[in-house]
Amino acid sequence: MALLWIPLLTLFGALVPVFTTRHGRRACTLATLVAPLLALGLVLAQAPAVLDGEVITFTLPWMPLLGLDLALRIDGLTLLFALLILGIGSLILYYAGHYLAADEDDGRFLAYMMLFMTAMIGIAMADNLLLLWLFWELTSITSFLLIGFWGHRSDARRGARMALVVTGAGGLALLAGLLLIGEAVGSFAMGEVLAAGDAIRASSHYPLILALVLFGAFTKSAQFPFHFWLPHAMAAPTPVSAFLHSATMVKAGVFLMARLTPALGDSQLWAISLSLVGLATMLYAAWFALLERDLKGILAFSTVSHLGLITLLLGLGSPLAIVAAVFHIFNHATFKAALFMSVGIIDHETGTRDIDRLGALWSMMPITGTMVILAGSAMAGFPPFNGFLSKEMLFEQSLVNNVLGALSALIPLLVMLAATLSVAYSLRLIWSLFFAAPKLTREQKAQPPLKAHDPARGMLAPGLFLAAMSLAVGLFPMTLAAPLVNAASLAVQGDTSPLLALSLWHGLNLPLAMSLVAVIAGGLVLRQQRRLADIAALFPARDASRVFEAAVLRVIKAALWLTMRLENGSLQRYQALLVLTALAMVGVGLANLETLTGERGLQPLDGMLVLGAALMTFGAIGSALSHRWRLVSLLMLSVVGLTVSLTFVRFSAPDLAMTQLSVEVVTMILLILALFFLPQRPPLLVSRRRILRDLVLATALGGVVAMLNYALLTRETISIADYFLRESVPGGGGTNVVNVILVDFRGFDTLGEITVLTLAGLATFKLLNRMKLFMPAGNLEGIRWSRHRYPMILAVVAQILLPLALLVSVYIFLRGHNQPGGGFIAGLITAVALILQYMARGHDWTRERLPLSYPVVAVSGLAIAVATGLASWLFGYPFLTSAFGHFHLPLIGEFELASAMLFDLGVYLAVVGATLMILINLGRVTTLHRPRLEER
Amino acid sequence: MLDTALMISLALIVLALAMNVYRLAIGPDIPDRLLALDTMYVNSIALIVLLGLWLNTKTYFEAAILIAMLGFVSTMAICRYLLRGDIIE
Amino acid sequence: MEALFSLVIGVLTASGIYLLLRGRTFPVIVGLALLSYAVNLFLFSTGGLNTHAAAVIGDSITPADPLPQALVLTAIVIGFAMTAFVVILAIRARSELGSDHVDGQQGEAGDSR
Amino acid sequence: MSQHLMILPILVPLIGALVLLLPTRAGDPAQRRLSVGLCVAQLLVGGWLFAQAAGGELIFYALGNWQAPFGIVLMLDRLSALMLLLTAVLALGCVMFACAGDDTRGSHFHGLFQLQLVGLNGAFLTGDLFNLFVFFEILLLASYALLMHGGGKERVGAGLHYVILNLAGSALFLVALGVLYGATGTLNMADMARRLGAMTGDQTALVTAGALLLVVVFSLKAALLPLYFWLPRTYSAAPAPVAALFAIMTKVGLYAILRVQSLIFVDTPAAEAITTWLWWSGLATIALAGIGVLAARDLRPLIAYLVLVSVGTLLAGKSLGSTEAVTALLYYLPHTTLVCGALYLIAELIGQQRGKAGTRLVRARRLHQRQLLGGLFLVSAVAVAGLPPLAGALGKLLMMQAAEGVARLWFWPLLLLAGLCALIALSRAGSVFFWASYKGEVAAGRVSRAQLAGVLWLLATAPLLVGFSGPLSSYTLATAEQLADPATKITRLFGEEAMPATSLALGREEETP
Amino acid sequence: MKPLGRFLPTPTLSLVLLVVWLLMARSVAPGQLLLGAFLAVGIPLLTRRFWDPLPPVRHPIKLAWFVLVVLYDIVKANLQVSLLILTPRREPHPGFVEYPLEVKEPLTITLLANTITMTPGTVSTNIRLDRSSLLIHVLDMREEQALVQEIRERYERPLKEIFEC
Amino acid sequence: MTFYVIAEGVIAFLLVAGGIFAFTGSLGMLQFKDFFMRLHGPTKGTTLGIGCVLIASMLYFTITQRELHVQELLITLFLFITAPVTGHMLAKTGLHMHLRFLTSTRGSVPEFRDEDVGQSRVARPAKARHPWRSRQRRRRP
Repeated sequence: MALLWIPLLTLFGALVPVFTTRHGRRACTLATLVAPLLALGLVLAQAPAVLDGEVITFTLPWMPLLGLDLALRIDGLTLLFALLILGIGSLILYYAGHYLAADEDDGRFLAYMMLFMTAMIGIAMADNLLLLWLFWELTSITSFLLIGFWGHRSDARRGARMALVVTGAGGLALLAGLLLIGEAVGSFAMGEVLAAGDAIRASSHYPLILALVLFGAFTKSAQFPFHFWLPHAMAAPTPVSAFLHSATMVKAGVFLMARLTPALGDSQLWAISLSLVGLATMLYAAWFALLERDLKGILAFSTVSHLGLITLLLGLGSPLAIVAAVFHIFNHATFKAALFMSVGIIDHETGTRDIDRLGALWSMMPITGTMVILAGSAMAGFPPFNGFLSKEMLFEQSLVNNVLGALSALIPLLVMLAATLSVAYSLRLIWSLFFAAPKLTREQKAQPPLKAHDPARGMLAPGLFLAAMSLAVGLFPMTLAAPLVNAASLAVQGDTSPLLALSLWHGLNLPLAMSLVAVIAGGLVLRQQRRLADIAALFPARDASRVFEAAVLRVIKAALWLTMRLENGSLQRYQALLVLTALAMVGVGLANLETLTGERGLQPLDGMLVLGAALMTFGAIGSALSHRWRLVSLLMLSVVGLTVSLTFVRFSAPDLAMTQLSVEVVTMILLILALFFLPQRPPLLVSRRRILRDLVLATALGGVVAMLNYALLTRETISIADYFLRESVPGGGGTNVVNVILVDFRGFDTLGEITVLTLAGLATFKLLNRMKLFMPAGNLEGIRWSRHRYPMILAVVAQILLPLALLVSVYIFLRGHNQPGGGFIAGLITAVALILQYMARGHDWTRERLPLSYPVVAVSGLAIAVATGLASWLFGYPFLTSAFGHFHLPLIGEFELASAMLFDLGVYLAVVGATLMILINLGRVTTLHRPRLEER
Repeated sequence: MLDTALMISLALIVLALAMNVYRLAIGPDIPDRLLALDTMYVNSIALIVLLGLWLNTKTYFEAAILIAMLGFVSTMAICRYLLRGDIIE
Repeated sequence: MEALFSLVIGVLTASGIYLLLRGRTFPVIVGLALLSYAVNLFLFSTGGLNTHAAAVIGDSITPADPLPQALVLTAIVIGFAMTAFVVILAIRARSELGSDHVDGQQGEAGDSR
Repeated sequence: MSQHLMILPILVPLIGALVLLLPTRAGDPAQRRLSVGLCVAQLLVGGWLFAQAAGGELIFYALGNWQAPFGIVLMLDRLSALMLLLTAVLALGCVMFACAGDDTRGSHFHGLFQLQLVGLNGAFLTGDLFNLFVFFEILLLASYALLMHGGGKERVGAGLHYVILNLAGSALFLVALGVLYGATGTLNMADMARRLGAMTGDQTALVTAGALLLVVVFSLKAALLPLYFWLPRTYSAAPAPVAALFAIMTKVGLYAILRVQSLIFVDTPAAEAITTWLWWSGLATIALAGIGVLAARDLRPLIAYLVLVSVGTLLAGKSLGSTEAVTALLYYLPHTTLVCGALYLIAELIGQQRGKAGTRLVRARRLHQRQLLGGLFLVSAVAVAGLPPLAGALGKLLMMQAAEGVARLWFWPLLLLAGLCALIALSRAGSVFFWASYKGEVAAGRVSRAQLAGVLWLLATAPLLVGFSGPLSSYTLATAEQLADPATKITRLFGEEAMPATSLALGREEETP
Repeated sequence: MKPLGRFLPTPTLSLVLLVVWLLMARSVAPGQLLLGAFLAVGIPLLTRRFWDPLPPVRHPIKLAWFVLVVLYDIVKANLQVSLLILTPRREPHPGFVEYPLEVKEPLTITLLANTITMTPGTVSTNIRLDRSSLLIHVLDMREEQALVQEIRERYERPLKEIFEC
Repeated sequence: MTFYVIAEGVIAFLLVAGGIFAFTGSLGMLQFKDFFMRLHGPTKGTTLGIGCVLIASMLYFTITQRELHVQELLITLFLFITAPVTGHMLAKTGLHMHLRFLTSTRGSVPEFRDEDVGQSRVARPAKARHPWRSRQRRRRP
């Protein structure tokens, strides 16, 4: 349980600064420090056991399906990292409290730092690969926030994004790798994975796993060629750099490699890739560190270089090399953090980080100077600093390796070269900052000379502590570092780790000589630094970051191009695609059809059918061909509509025929209304090829649909129809089975249908709101509108028809259950009769006489239907259960009442309301606009 | 006899419909086409009634009523459109 | 007869699709209407093509399958609702976009040719 | 009463909508209260149903007391319960957000919103294919109307495309229904399944054609590759609460595919073809939508593409076929739906405070509430990009784990690259919105309490889904298992002798009052 | 008539409705009668506001006679027109005639116009805005004045008598 | 028995007559030279034709089913109400739209036209195809 508290403490710690920021900077910093220090205490409490070689674990099942557990562990490696993260982290938090400018949002900053710390601690402690990945990605996100903390600066934004993208991409690759590992092992638990090294290496995916995992690790650790994000990340506030690039973020990659060494290591591939990448990174970065002018840039490149060194050591893979690697992780963290902090101080005090502008600072800021000298010497690998120890070990290991076969001999030489460069840039840092005179350009000379002094103690203390630490470790390695390092390397390489003696003096041996050579050569190189820089300037630097940014930009551009090409905003294309897809899919189905004509015999033709077919074909093709003569097209459409209803008559569907007819009329009116507002004869704009394409598509889909239909028509099926025919009278109380289905068997569909209708009414209402309209002054031929506003004869006929139509609709409604008819058709008849009034007499006149709110009519219709359905609950039956009965009244005789009729009444009202809502609203819009037109 | 008469009548109506369609197709003006369409509506009443006679049923009779009652509404609408532009003022 | 029926449905569908692929809103609407006729007939025909077989008990000896008829009725109504909506949307689009092109971009300029 | 509980997700919003549609003045607080109350009620009902379904029990509700396959039967299994609950959660957030003032920009917002929920809930509950069509139409028409809420050029233009395409889709839907009814003679899904089982030869070929056509229609709704081009523009144009609700619209298509394929076309040749289609077009959708994410120059289309990525992921995942895959996608689904919804709301908030620049990815004035919005954006971006620690990452992990063999070769890289694209695009967007601002006056407008409540409600689900990932994933596992076992549904509905020949006799047993 | 006026504002219409109802219902069962009566009373009440005040029928017998005359004319007219159509060699002489109206009520004008349309080779085409005259298209015009006279005598006068005075 | 024969004869006659009337109505529509003449066919011939068929139907059902079938009267009623109105409105429209008529037509119409339309045309025909544009153009001065 204590283990769980460590990340939890830091997580909750992230909240502390948010709430304490209003109490002042100092209080906030101190309060924030509580959590990591407590966590550190918890870690230290576990330390003795861990140092004895124990592995402490804690598991809480989280998502067993995924193999993800909330599993934490502390072993040597974790201990090392936890101490670095929490220890150095606390120091940096303290430092940050002094570093930030007074007006900056320290609460947010510290919160981000704490979040990041949580993520890091999580990586170090994860006892489950997936959990590790979760935290891994979290570090990417939080580092994005930290690097971009000064988001108003464009370099900060760029740096942050680059870091996120590169490490995020690495993280995604890592995920793939980890999943593959998990599959090879059968578990994501760290213990099992680490123990299953052989299984993984034997897996056929091993190279892939390795590539993916290493990609993740290399991007995180800024290994060549993914190093470029790190220098750009220097746009962050210095405490961030100090934390991220000394002890944490970049170390995560190294940590991962170290952590997975038992699982993935011990293979040729591993050794070669690690050592080659490590070497290349080490050299490349060291060279750039020497040329860099920005102080933080120098440190960034040196970080990269040192990470390369560690990678190389891990690649060499021998027990001692691993010890060296672990030791160097520790060493690098201490001196690099100190260096970053001092650079931060210099930046803070002088306002610049340009190494050429700075110089001779010793007299002004001696304490800072001391700090830099101590830490810088450690970085250069001077005795008696800790850097020296690990470097000696590296030299030693480089001499005994044989990873590269015949080329292995090159390694010591290259390592020495790197060491030389490292000495050179370390010395450059110390020398040019504190002792040499600034190399100023003319304009810079014109500016007043820099004035600086050592900052407050709070800002100095953490750095000094760390610098002193690196000296102390160098002096007393056995006491201060050996147990930890041993425990850590034990964790890295299983139980074969030799207990190592660390000491400053190894005697006169080859590594010592190599060190000496490196120091001397380093000095020489430094003297030639100017010249080297000039030489380097001859070759225009192809900065990888530029390449990367250009690549991202190009990808985005390409993406934009492609997207615009695909989504050209043309509905015609989208529809063509829909048609094409449908065609392809149905084609697949039809391709399996053996014979088109099924077993059912064909019925004979007669003249009426031929006529009907001819009419429909004529209408359909006619309206397609005349689509530019819109009114004609509409008339043709009307022919189709009429013929469809005749077809329904012919094939025994009277209800459908009636519905179709009345819907036809209403649709017609609607379309004519539309015609008024749309251009009547638009130009032909499309190409012949487009027309041909459309024709082909249309014909193909038409053909396919016809084939489907034909195949269906000629086949027998047993449908559920018989049931309806049988149950209609006893169960539904009506002889018109279609109507009984509509209001009873499938009344729910009908409820949905009238909902749709009502919705359509409301939706059109919405659309017509505040609509501006185009209104022609004359018709197609250029003739002004007639002045006969309301033709008299029409008005009289409308007047006569209204009561008759109402009577008919009542009749149709009442007979619906037993004979063709029903609420729907009745509703449409009523609606049409009313619309005729509107047409004959105009909106205002009719409105005055019919003060009904159509939405209310429609909604109440729907409400009646629902209420009818609900009523069945009272009797304990499901929604919409119908009831009917035959009653006998004297004088009137027998008659039938059914709840379905009430439902049908709802349908009727909804239809009337919705239809009128749609048409009248549209009509009303024109009424509002018409007067303007009349004026002229 | 009745059957023959029915068939003759049907044939005549079918021919009438065909002629309507022809007029609808050739125009030349919108009112001509409209007239043709309206005549089609009226003729189809006859068609439905004859079908009813043929099948000896009155099930489809209401469809004929509907055509008689509503068919002219769309013709009116188009007339109004041609005369006044918008059909509901 | 079946073949003729299918053929007509095919022609209706094809005309509808052709119109649907036009660039102006009005033909598209007409195309949708045609398509819905085709679809309704299609759906209707799944109950078989029967003459003198109205699904009214006592009216015909072998009534047709009433279910497709009920479905088509629902489909007609829904189709009407949708047509109504799209018609008014087209008007609105012309009012907002200044053109009756479905993509709204061709503008009135296209009309003057 | 409890036996009627199942139909409440349809009736509650329907009745509520009827009340809401009565004329009142816009922005009536009573109306808002009612609307929120209705959503809460649906949430409660959804929760109750979820709890019931979690036990593995299948519940049927025969409307009008007509037994299947003759009447319409609602069916509640784990999948529909999950979708119902998800809808209710999403809807509540959207409504709360809308109450801040979006609802007054046009008429009838709340009523239409509830009707949209009627459509959604109905589609999730119904066990009848034609009824599914009806509910699709309800939800579509409501969505058209909601899309137009507030009007404006962009909306109308986008709406026209959306509407016309969907109308064409509806026509195809009917054709497919016709084919299926014509070939099987029934509309009830379970009944259809059982009749298909006894079918041979040419009839199956017809059914395959119908099934594939059906899937084309659902793919249009779900926005799969050749059919998704309408989505970015439409979703970007929609008013924020509506766009947020639309996050579930694509999932309706997915649901329908899932339902149809797992219940009806289980072992038919159609199933195979559907799988192939879903696989390739799902993958292509991921790829192109990922590219679209990169290309987006405005936050709203960006989110739309993210929705598409999730659609592609889900459907490609679906076609992996295994129970694990279905488990994974069902786990991923709620998360991505809710987060995309939240993201639309946040985009609206950002747009509000950036003045003219809106949500375009250009420098603009500083946001008034940068901290708040930045925080919200960060959380939602992390969630939607599938980064830890939120459920998106877990969902994606599950999906990846479910891919096996060769499938993995396509699925993994695409999924990961799409994630990377999202990462790049979202980090760009975030840095533009919250870091790269002009100095000078701060844009006006504050996030109202209702808006914040809506966003937080949706966003809060992200950590919750992580926290309860264990139980949830075991629920989705159970769901997947239930889906993989259509036979139980059929026997539960029709009794033991589930052979097609006897089916016609079944109807005799029930009685009507 | 007066007390009935409230419930039966237009008895003629009500009667027509009742008859139509019984026609449709195809039965004179008491139930249908009752229902028909209810509707015959209810629908006019509902639609009363849509009716411009109509002139009452003053001479029902004349109306019946008029109807018979018109029916006869229709048949006659049709035979004539059919003959005209079926014998294409005979060229008809079409023409427009302006017919000055004497009747002023909308209903009577409408009835007149309709009658003209239905009968011998004439179609009413337009009515002046001030209702002063009617434009008639004649299919085969011999004598303009005779036609006007015929219409006046045969149709307009009876109509005027029936409705207007 | 003879009753039935006679009835059958009457019905058959009515059917054929109806068919012929309807046919001539449509034929007239096809044949005549100008719109106004074409109008005469359908308004009269077809209407009467349908009337005949309806009467035939009425008789047939009344006789075969031995009960009074007079529903057809309803259709006739509607038809007689609507058909002349259609004819009138169509003629009005034709007049309004300046449809050409035979040069031999006697009488004149311009006066009516002027009253109906006001001015003769809105604009030049070429422009008038796009009334929305022409309208905007005119607004400018």
